[in-house]
Amino acid sequence: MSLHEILFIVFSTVVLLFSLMTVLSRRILRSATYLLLVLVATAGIYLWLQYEFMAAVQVALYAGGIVVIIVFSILLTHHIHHRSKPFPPVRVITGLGVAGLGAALTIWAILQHDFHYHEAEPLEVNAKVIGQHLVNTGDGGYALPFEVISVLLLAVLVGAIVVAKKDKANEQTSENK
Amino acid sequence: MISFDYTLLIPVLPLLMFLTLGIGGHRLKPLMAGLLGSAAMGVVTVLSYLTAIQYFFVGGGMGADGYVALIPFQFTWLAFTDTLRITLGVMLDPISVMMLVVISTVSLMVHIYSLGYMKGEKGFQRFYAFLSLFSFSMLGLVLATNIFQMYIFWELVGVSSFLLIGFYYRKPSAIAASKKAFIVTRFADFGFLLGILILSYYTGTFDFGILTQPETSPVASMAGVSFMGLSVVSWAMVLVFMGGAGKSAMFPLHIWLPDAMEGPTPVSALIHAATMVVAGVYLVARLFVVYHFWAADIQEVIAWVGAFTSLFAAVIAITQHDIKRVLAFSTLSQIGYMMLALGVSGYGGAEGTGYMAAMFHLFTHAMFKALLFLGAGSVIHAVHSNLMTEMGGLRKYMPVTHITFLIACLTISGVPFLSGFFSKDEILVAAFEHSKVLFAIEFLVAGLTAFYMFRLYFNVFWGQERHYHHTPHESPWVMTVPLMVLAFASVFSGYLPFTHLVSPDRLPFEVHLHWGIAIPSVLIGLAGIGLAWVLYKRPSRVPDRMAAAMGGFYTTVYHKFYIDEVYLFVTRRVLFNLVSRPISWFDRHVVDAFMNALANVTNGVSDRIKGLQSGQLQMYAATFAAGVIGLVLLALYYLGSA
Amino acid sequence: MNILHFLIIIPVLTLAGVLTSRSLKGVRWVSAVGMFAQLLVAIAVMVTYMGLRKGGDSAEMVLMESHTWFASLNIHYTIGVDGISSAMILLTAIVMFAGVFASWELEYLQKEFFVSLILLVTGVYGFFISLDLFTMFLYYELAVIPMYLLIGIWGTGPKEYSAMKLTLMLMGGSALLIVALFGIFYGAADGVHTFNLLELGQHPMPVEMQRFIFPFAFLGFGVLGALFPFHTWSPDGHASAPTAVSMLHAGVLMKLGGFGIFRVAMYLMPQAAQEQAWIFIILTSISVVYGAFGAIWQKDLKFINAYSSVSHCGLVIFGLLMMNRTAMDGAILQMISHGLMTALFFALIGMIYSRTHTRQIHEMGGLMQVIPFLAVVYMIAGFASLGLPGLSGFAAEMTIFVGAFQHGDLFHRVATIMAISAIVVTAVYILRVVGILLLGPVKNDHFLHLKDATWYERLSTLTLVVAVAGVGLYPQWLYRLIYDSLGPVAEKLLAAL
Amino acid sequence: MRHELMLAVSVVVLLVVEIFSSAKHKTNVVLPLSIALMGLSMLVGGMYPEAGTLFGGIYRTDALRTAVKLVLDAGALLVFFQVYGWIRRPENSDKVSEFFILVFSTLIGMHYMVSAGDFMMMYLGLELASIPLSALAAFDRYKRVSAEAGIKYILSSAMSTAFLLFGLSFIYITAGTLHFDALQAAFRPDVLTILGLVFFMAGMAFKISLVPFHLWTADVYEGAPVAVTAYFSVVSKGAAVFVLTWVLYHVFGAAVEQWRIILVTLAVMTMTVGNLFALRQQNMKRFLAFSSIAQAGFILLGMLGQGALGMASVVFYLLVYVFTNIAAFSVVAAISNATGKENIDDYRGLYATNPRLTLVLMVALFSLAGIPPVAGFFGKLFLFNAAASQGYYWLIFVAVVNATISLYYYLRPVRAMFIDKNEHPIAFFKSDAYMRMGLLLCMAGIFATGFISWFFEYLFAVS
Amino acid sequence: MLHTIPLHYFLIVGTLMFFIGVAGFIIRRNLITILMSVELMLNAVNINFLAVNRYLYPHHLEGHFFTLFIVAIAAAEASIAIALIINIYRRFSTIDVDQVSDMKY
Repeated sequence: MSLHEILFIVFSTVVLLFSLMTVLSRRILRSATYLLLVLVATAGIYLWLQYEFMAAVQVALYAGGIVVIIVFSILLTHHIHHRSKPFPPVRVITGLGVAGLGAALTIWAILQHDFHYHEAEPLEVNAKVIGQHLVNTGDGGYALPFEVISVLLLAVLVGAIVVAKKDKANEQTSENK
Repeated sequence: MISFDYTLLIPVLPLLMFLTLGIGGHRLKPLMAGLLGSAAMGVVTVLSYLTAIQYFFVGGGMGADGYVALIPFQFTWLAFTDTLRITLGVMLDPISVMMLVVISTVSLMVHIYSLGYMKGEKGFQRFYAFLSLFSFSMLGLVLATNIFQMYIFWELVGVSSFLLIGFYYRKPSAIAASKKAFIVTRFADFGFLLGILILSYYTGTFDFGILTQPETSPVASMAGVSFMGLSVVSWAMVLVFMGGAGKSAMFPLHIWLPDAMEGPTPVSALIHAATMVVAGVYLVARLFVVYHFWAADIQEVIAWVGAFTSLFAAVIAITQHDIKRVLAFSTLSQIGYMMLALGVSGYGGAEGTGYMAAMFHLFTHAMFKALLFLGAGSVIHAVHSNLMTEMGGLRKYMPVTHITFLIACLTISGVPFLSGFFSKDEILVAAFEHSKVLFAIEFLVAGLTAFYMFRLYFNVFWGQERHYHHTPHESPWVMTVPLMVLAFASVFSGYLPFTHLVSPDRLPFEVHLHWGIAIPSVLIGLAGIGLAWVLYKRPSRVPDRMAAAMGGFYTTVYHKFYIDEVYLFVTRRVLFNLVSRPISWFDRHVVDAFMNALANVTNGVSDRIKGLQSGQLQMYAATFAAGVIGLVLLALYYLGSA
Repeated sequence: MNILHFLIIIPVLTLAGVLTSRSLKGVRWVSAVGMFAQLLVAIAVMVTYMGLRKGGDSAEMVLMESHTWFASLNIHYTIGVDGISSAMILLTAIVMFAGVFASWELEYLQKEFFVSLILLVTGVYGFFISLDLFTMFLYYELAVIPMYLLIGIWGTGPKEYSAMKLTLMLMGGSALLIVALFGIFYGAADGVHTFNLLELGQHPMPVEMQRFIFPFAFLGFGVLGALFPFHTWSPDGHASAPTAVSMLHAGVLMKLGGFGIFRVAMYLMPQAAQEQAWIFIILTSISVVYGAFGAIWQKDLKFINAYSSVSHCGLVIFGLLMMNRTAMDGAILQMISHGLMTALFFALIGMIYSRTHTRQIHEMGGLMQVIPFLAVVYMIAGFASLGLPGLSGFAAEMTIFVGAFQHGDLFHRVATIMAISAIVVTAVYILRVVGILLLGPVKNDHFLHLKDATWYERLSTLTLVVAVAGVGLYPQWLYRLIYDSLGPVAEKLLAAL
Repeated sequence: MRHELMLAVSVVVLLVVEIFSSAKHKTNVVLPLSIALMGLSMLVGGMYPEAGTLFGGIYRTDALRTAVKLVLDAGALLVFFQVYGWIRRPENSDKVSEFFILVFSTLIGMHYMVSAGDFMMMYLGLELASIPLSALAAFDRYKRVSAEAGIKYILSSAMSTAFLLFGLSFIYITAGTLHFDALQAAFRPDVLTILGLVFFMAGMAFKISLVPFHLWTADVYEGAPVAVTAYFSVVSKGAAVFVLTWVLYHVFGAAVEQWRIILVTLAVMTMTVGNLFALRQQNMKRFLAFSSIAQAGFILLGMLGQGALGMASVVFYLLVYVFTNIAAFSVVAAISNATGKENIDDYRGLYATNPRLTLVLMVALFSLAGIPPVAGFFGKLFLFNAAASQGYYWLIFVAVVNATISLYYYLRPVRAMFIDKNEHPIAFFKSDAYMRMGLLLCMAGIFATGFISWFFEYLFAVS
Repeated sequence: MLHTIPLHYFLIVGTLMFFIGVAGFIIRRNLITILMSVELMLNAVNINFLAVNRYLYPHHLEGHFFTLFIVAIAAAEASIAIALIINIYRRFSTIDVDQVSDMKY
């Protein structure tokens, strides 16, 4: 077994194991930590696939961004030692059943498929190439999506403000309802 | 060639009168309306007599081969196909002309009589309107050129009868009687209509002229076809006869006639004695050729039905107390005679005696039965009751009524040289030639007839004098004159040369009085009269004792053999309770409930599945995922099978 | 301008007039004048039609006009009439004219009532003149909503229930029709996709397709024609509906069913019609007898009439299914006859109800003494219903029976005899009602002070009585009129044998 | 592209106005401005529609797409007309422009979705159209239900998007590209791609709220403010419908057998379940939510038609649906704004006091039920026509039976308003001018789009 | 070097991760955990895209860029979801999803 293979096995094991633990842990802060591990391990897989830029983005944006705000929100809404109630068995059965069935079906479909690997030399993926793509307005360019994302971010900003803005008049009365 | 164009007026005048009186009658003075109606009927009578004279005696109707059927007027009313068409028209042949005379005479008498009888009644104008309607319908019926025209007027006659029976529409019994009459005859007409349809399907025509040609009739072509062991001609003709039996109140469809006496008495005289009830006889006579040549089995049936009805009705008549009912059963009995005569008749020459006799009897019977009814009406008018038990000794108070009534009784009893004697004798002769059993029955009935008629006569005019609220007095002249006219006709109409006028093949023929039959029948008639004399001339307890001695039999007969009750059972219990009610229930609780159940099930399902929308996000997700999996499986299944 | 356009324009103008009227009087008179004008137009259509025929115009449809509407879907606004449609138009105009006067004294939301009523009748006219199935269906559906509101708002008794039931069942029927509509559109032979009836007639559908579509079309229209066992909307709906609506619905709308079966189902799918007729013959002959027996047991006047309608309308479809010219002619005569007399019945029932405030026959009695005019007219209607010669019912029924009897086989015979037997049962229930309701002693002293018909009630009923008697006294002209127009359908059916 | 740019400019203008305008009477400035901007966008974008691609094919436009965008814009515009009574309330005074900015942004997202030339653009448009919507759903944030609506929407939407992307990742395998044109050439149905296709369709079905992916709909519709619900039910759904139709026709044409059976299944389930739930609703918004689910089922019938016929029927129905559904919601909004009442029972006897509103609602409901002479009849019949052109007679039968059931519940409010007696009906109130204007436009649209064949003919010509 | 590990493996890992996310979404009742489950699902998608891109179509970057945008949008989505969750917490004083079901049926 080469180092490559070992690395893959390690990464994927971490990903799957901690995914499971994220979902199953009854302490929410631990869940968040496991999620962080999963995301980092995923970045590892990206590295394995030689997409360094993606791995960086993954670590920076996901692990660094999303997990952090998740943790913040947890802190806002929970006591540190909060332990959630045990999961209702019906729901566990449903969840595992549906997910298991779906996974089995998909894996079966994947195994059915005959992949034809492309033997060509992979494109070099570095920040420069990516930057060029992102501002390219022609074929294979992503200028427009980039702009769309910016509108989206603006909208999300406005939306978040709308939701989070503190009411002057009604806050007090309605909160006690 | 004599023009008969004016005959169109005969039915049209009463129709106009009906419309005039029906729409504008309530604005007229009652007497005015009555006079108007009577005047129109008078004109019709004149025209009818003119027709008869011209047809029979001036030679207008005589062709090379006996009397011919003339059609002075006709138009297509409704043409279903090129050959199947309902025409309305006027057909003159010996029997229709004869019927014209009968109808117009009796109708006119009734019109006049009613001026007195109905005086002061509410709805006097309406009464005359209905009378006109009836006259129109009846005239249209006898003048029919084709069987469908006959059916049309047949129905109209039924309705007029319904309206007139129910004239006293505030009286529940009158309403019930009118309903019964209509429905029973309607049931019979159902058969009639089927008969017509079968006949027309095979022959392709409704036309009497074509149907009743012995040589060329298309009925011959259907003779070979049979259904359930009976030829289709027989089927058709038995169904047609069913219609006739209904109108003529033959057993077992006779039940409406006694009840129909709820109508005003002049109406009973006109419709339920003289004219409408003989429509069945007329119908059979009309189609006699068909019956005789292609449905001889049915002709036999007719004979037996006639004979049985005449006996059956005569027996019942003996026990009844309501004078109109006695007369009604007597009518049944007499019509039975006529049917029997048609049933036993042959074709051609003296063979046709039965046919001739039926028509002859129809004629004379119309006169004397109308007379009897009008006389009874006169009595009722005086006494204000229908029951014999409340009458007696009236001869002193009402001489004219008494005499005319006596004449009528004698006539119906077959006392020699009155009209009834001649016509009844011919029927007995015909029956004798055909079957001894039938003859024996009719012979017996002749005696019974004399007995119950004189039972009636003695009870009313002799017997014990009752206590009357007002002293009975003779009716006004408008009522007695028609009595006298009819009495005259009853006495002398027997001398009409019927054998020269009416025969199945329309050729005149000769018969002579058959003394071997006439004498015994006269004797038995006299015997009946004698018995009645003994029992009823003076008040006596003997009849009651005899009745008691008979016990159950007497009760059964008194209750008309419980036939009414059987009908009641069939209609009320079976049709109403066992058919109509369950259908109604079924409709509401099964058919409709099914439709409602669809709605309820939908609502129920809606309620049951509300849990799916649990409001819980995770369940939504689970459903989502499950849905995706299901759809994947479905799509893959189709991919695999493709 | 094609005279047929006026059949739509005049109701629309009347509608506008009613909407702008400020007073109750205005609403009434605008409606009355409008519907009178419509009656005149209907007569003019009839006259024009007969004139054209006399002039030798032997086209299948006359007064035709076509405008493209949705070109890409081949939907056109095509109109035209033949003898049958012009007769039906005349029937509608008469019933509607009488209906306006029968609702003269409405007490509640008059303007809305007349608007709905006129909207309803516009749909009916449109249906009769349409030759394009799409527009035909559009007009047909147009009637649904006014109907719901008319019954729901101005009805009596369990009106919400009845209105809902009627609407839903009729919609269920049109559900079937939609399937048939598209089946016909896409099923026509030679790849022709059209809604035009005449064109469809020239490109008959393949038999397999016909077999599939015919039941949809037949049952779809059959629901409206109160075919057993889809008739149960009729008793409830008619019982709850206000007078004019019952008149129009039973008198005209139910005829749309028969008309549709004839004009669409049988005309376009003759082979399937021949093949499947037996099923529907069984259903209709049951309908005829069943309705009649059902009527015997009822106690509510409107229920009696509703069941009677089931019976009579069953006879319409029965006649059509006999598939020869005579019987079909009779069926259409029966539509007209039943339309007139049932409208008369409902008008009378409404008038009686407005006086006695009950429709239970056992609570009334002896009306002949207190309201003789209405009672006599009721009796005339009754006689028409039980098929008295001289009134319309007789000619129609006899024609159907004679036509039906042209089939010699046992099955048709039995069915026919069953259908004929209904005439006896009809007599029973009609006379029962007449006896209980009109004759006999007056049961309720309050009734002694009832007023007889007012002028508008007389006008309303007499219009119908005259029409009933007119058809009954000389049916031949109507028979001929219909007979000539039956040709195309009859020939197709014959060829399909 | 000018269409989208114009919308983006509108967002900027609104932002600027928000910054520089005083807090008082903001509504009276922002609302007419938004309406004007929307009208201008429609004018700029809709005039002289042209066909072409930009950015290497990931943005494409043609007359049909322009028409669809105009339909969506019209929906948004009509929603603007009905918000006055709600947005001017004191509790909303501090976020007036935000509402319009969010609507404009989502509209931009939908436009990109409609104009997308590959799945990435489509995905971005989809997200831009749905993420801000969750903020809109939670706009009445002082209300529990509104907050609940927002969170339910964002989470289930995220999940459905995950499914959609997961499906796309498998589709990506077959062609190595997500460009529509290239994919169409390369797409072959096999086990994995069909699996991907189904996942993708499920994601789209979520947006169109097809059963069984519809469960969020009722809760979100009920919880969100009325105007937002109207926007959800018409505009947001419309864009997804168009895109799904187009993608199925033009990208997955090779798998037509498979997606058809899925559509048939979804159609049957959607119509039936939607109807069954609608039967028992009391809240008008929830009622209309289930009604709109059922309507989506009918739209699927149109999708089953092929080519121009199917496409034109679907888009035409969307057009009709915009006018119809917004008319219904506007009336609900008017009543809700004036009285706070939203239950069907509250509407009893309304005809006596507010006849015009009830007439509008009645016409709208009949149009939804597909009763002539209003446009809904034509829309529905054309959908059936499209399905019939492919021989789906049984499906049409199921649909029309469902339409009959739907008539039952559409008649319930009608019955309440016209027939039921009520001692204390909602008192007469006067709607604001915007509302009346909006209702007038809706009515005009409901009648005109049906009777005037030009609308359908145009859509058919450009499809 | 790459092909020592077949593409299947990546896809299977992605798939398993995705459905673990699904299971988490269904089982967990904490809104934040549910959000985390969604992140897992998106992450799985990203693995798929990148692996396919690398193995089958290494000569262009569509999958790669798609992933990039997915990540960006996931971040936006997460932030607004968090805002909404906090809003819920303010209204309901809990983020237990079972409690957040005022509307049902």
